Amino acid sequence: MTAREEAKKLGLTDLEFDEILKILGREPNYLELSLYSVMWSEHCSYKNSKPVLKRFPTQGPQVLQGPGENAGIVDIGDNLAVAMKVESHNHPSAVDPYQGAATGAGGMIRDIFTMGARPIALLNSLRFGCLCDDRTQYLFEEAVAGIGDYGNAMGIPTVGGEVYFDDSYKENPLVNAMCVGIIKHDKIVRGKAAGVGNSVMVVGAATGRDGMHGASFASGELSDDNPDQGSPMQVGDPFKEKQLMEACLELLQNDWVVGVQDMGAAGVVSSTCETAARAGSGIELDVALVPQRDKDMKPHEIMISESQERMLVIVEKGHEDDVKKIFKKWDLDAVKFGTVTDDGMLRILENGKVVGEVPAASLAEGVPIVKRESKRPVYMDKLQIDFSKIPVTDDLNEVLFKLLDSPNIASKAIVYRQFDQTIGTNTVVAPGSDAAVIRIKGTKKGIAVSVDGNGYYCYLDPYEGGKQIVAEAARNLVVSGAKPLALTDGLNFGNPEKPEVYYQFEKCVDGISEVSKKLNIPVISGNVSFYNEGKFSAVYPTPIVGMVGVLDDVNKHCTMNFKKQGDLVVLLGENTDELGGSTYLQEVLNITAGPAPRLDIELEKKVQTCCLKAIELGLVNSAHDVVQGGLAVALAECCIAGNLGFSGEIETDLRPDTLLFGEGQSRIILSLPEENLSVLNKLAKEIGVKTSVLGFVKSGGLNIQVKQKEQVVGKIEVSTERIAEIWNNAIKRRIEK
Amino acid sequence: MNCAVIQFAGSGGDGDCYHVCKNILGQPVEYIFHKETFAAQDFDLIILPGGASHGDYLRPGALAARSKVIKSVIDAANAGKYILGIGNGFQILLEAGLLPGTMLINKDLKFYSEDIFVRVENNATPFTNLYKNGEVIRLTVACKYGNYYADKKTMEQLKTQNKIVLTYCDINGNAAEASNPLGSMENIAAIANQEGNILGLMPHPERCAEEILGNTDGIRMFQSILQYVEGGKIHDCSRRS
Amino acid sequence: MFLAKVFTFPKTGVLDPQGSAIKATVSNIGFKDIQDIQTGKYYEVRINACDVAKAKEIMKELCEKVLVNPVVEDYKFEIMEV
Amino acid sequence: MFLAKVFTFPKTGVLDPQGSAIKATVSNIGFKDIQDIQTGKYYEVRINACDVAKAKEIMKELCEKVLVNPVVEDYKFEIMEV
Ligand SMILES: Nc1ncnc2c1ncn2[C@@H]1O[C@H](COP(=O)(O)OP(=O)(O)O)[C@@H](O)[C@H]1O
Ligand SMILES: [Mg+2]
Repeated sequence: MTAREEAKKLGLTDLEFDEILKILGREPNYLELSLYSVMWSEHCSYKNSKPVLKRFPTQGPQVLQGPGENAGIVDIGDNLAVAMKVESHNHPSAVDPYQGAATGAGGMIRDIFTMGARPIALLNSLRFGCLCDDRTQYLFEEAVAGIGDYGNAMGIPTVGGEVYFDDSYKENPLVNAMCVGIIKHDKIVRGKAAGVGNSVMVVGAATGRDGMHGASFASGELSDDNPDQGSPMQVGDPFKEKQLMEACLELLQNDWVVGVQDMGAAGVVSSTCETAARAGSGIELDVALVPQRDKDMKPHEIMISESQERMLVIVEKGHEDDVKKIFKKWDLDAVKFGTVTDDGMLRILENGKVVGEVPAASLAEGVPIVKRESKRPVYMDKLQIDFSKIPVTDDLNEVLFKLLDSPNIASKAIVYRQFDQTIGTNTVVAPGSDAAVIRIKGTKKGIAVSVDGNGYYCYLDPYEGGKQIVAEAARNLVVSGAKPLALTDGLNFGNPEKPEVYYQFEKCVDGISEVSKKLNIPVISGNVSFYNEGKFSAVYPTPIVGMVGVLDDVNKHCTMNFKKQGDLVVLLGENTDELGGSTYLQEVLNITAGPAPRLDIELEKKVQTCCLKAIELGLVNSAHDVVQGGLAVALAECCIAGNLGFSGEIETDLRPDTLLFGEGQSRIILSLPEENLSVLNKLAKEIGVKTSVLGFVKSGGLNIQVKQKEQVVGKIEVSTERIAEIWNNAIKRRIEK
Repeated sequence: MNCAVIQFAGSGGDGDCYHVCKNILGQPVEYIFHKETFAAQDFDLIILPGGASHGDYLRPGALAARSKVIKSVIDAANAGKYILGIGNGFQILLEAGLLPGTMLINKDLKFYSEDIFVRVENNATPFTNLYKNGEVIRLTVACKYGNYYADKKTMEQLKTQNKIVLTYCDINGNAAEASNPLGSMENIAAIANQEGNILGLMPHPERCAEEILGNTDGIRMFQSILQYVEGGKIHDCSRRS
Repeated sequence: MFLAKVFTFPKTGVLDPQGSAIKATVSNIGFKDIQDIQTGKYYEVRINACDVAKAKEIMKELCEKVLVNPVVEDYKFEIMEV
Repeated sequence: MFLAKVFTFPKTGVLDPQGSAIKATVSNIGFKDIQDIQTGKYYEVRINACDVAKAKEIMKELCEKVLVNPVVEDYKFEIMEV
C-alpha cells in the first residue's frame, strides 16, 4: 500500500496528505501518519470549527485564562479563581453508556486539576431519545450510573446538570460533563514544555491498547461497521484518578514543575505536541520507556492510546526523583521518557533508535482549516404556523398535569439522587433549584453554577436558540443571587460536512456570542462535538452553556421555593404573545412549530439587574425564572418546592393558554413580604422593568384565574399534593417496568 | 480533645471531618495517612471518614481495612479511645471486625444521596449524649452500600445490648419502609460495639454541622464526644464557621 | 429444571481496575506469591426448560441481553440438570 | 504457575438484592422460564507455588483473609496448573 492509500485509510484527506508531504519534505512513515491522523481529526484539531469559534468574545478583566488551555480560569476576587470546562463523551456513551459517561467525567476532572485547581463541583448535560424506548432507558440509566459512580468515588460533589429526552437523540445520545475547580491566582499551572533539557515524564496508569483511534472515532458518524469499535473500550478507574489528583495537586505546589497536561484524546502524542507547541519547543521521547500494560505494543499504539488516568509532567532537570517520591506516596508510577529540546521537533525513539520525527507545532496547529459551506435549512420556514387557528384547550388543569408529567419538565431527583451532592461540605444549594450555590471556605464568598441548553429552540431557530441558552444560564445564576462571570460551552452538532448542520453551528455560535458580549460574560473554554447523527438525521443542534457567577456574601443566596404564606408573588418582566417552540405545543398538542421565543437582550439585562439587586437588598424570599412550560409550570414548581400553594388572578389580553404555557423570555417570579413591594417597584422603575403582582402564597393548592376585561376566561385549580405527585414520579413511572 | 482523621487511599470525606473538628468544634486535629501508624495515647477521638476508599473495589471498606494504619486503630480501640466511622468509615470498621455485620448494596442497587430522618435509640453513648432518646434528627446519607445486614444471633445481641444507636424513620419518628431507602435490617443507621467506644454510622453528621449548609443536627454528635472527653464542657459552636 | 453457572470476565486488553487494586493490597499485606488477580462476576441461574438445548438457548439470550456487557466483558456458562 | 478460579455466592438465607432485582427485570422483559438468579463474584488468581497443595493453602488463606466476606458469602475454588 502506498503512503497515500494508508493515509486515506486512517481518515486523512488528499489535501491533508499533501500538506504533510510539504511539512516533512518527504513521505511519512506509518507511525508519523498515525500521529497526523489522530491530531488532525476533528476532535483534536477543530479544523471544521476554528474560524467560527473565533467569533466568541473571550476577554474581560475577570478572565485569567481564556480558551487554548486545558481549562479556562476566571477571577472571583480575594486572590481566588475558578477553573472550568465542559467536555463531551457522546460516541463512547452510545457504545457503552456506563464506561463512556464515567470516562467522560474522568477526563473532565483531569483538565481541571491539570491547571492546579482543586475540583469542587461536577455538572453534566445529558440528552437521550424518548423514554418509551427500551434501549433509551438502558442508555439513560447506565450513563447516569457511570457519571455517578465516577464522581462519587472521586469525592467531588455533582451539584447540577440537565437532562432532556427527544427522539432526535435516540441513536446518538449526548453526554457532556462539566467540572469546576478552585485555585489561587499564583498557583495557576499551564501546559507548557519549556526549558531545553527539562524532563518529560508520564505519571499515573500504564498504557494499554484502550480506545485506540478514539479521537478519530469521535470525529465520524456512529455506524455499525465502525472499525474502531474493535479496539478495547476505555474503562474508568476512579480510584486511580483520585490518587492521581492528590498526587498532582501535591506536585503542583512546587515551583520546579514547568508544565502539566492531561493525556486525554490521543494520549501521548497530543499531550507532547501541544505542550511543545505552546512553548515553541520540541520534545524527544522514547516510547519503550512508557510503562505498558499490554504486551508487544507498537510505537504508534503507545503514542495514540487513550488509556485513562495518565498525565504528562514536565519538570526542571534534576527533579525527577522528587516527582517519583510524590507519586510513590500515592502508589503511582512516574517515569521519565523524554526531554525538552529546542528544535521544535517531536522526535520519537524506540530503545534509542529514531522511529519518527515531525515538527511538534505541525501536529498541534498545522491542520489545514476546512472551510465549510453553510446553508439555511428549508425546514426552518416550514415550521411557522398560524397559532390563532389552534383552539384553546378547555381543561387547563389537564394541560398542567401533562406538562408536569413530561420527563423534560418533571423532577430530575431520580437522577441527581444518584450523585453525591454534599461531599466537601460546601454545597449551600444542592440540585433542585435554578443553580447550585457553593461556599468558598475561608471567605464570605460563594459561587453559583449552572449548565443549560435547549436543542429544540436551537433546532427551530439556531440564532435565537443560541442567544436564549446564554440568557437562561445567566438568569439561573441571577435568581440564585450570583453575578455571572464567565461561561464554558459544549457545542454538539451533526455532521459539519452537511451545509445545513454547519449553518446551525454558525448561527448558534453567533447567538451565544451576541448575548455573551452584551451581558459581559466571556467564553473561557469549551468543546466541540460534531458527527452526532442517527441513521436518518442529525441530533437537534445542541449547544450547551456552563456558567459560573459569584456571590460576595454567600448568606444572601436565594432559592426558588415559596417560603411563607401571605408573601406576594410578583412577575418581573412581561408576558408575551409567544406560543411557538413551547413544550405545550410540542408535547401536549403534538405540534412541532416555531418561532422559538425571541430574546430582547436589553430587556433581559434589565430584568436580571433588577432581580439581582432585589436579592442583594434582601427584598425577596424566593426567585425563579420562567422557562419550559411557561408561567403556570414555573408557579407550580415554586409551590411544589416549598410545599405551599398560590392563589392569583391575572388580567391579560393574551389567550389563556399562551399566558399560562407560552415560553416568552426574560421573566422571573419573585415572592416577597408585602411591605417590600414598594421598594421593589421603585427599584424596578429606576431600572426600567415592569412588575406585576400575580397573587400570593398560600397553603394547599395552585389556583390561577385568567381574566380578560374582568371576565374569567380560564382557570387552573389543583392541589399541590397532586401536582407534586405527578412531577416527582414522571420519570420513575416510565422506567419502572 | 485531640482528634485524628485517617486518610485511607481514596478517602473523600477526610477534609470534611478535619474541617468540623478544627473550625467548628475548635479542637486540635491531625491527619494520619494510611501508611503510617500512631500511638493510642496521642488521640482521644479517631475518625474514619467517608468516601470511597480504594474506589469501593472488592467490597466497600474491604481493602482499606487491610491498610497498615488499621493496627493502630485497633490498638486505640482496645485502649478505650473513641472511634467514629462515618459512611465508608463504618464499612471499614465492619470489614476490620471492629463492629459486627456487613453492608450490602442498597435495595434499589443505586447510589442514594439525600437528607433522611433518623431516630436516636440510645443516647447513653459517648456519641449521642446531647440528643434525647427518641429524638428525630435530619442527616445526609450518600452511599451505595448502606444496606446493613447481620445474622440472627448478632442482631439479637445488638438489640439486647442496646447497641443500635440510630434508626431510619419518617419525620415523626415512625419506622416505615419508605423511610429506609437503603433497605438496612431493622432500619439500622448506626451501631456501637459492646464496650460502647466505637460507633459506625451511615449518615454524615459532619455534613450537617453548619447553618450555611442548612442543617446543624449533626454537630451535636461531635459536641457529645467533646463533652464526654472533656467532662461537662459544652459550647454551642454550630454558628461559628 | 436446569442450573446454569455463568462467569463473566474482562475482555482481553480491557482494564480491570478492581483486579489491580486487589492485587496491590494483597501484595502489601504479604501475599508474595500472587502474580495476578482478575475479577469477574458469577451468576447461578435456575431455568425451566424441556431440554438442555433449550436451556442453553435461553441462557445465551439472557447473557447477551442482560447479564453481560459485551463491550467490556466476555462470558462462559455451564449447564446441568438439577 | 497455578491458576485458581474462585466463585463466591450468597450464603443460604442471606438477602441478594442484586439477584432479586435482576430476576424481577428479566421476568418483566419476557424471560418467563427463569426461576431464580443468584449473584456472586468470580476471580481468576495466578499463583506461584511449588505444588498444588501449596497453591491451595495460599488460596484458602487469600479467600478467608481478603476475597470473601464470611458474613454473607460462601466460596469455592478450583486450581489447575498452567
Ligand atoms: N467551543 C469552544 N469554545 C471555546 N473554547 C473552545 C471551544 N472548543 C474548544 N475550545 C478550547 O480549545 C482548547 C482545546 O479543547 P479540547 O480539545 O476540547 O481540550 P482537550 O484537549 O482537553 O480535549 C481548550 O482550551 C478549549 O477550551
Ligand atoms: Mg431556571
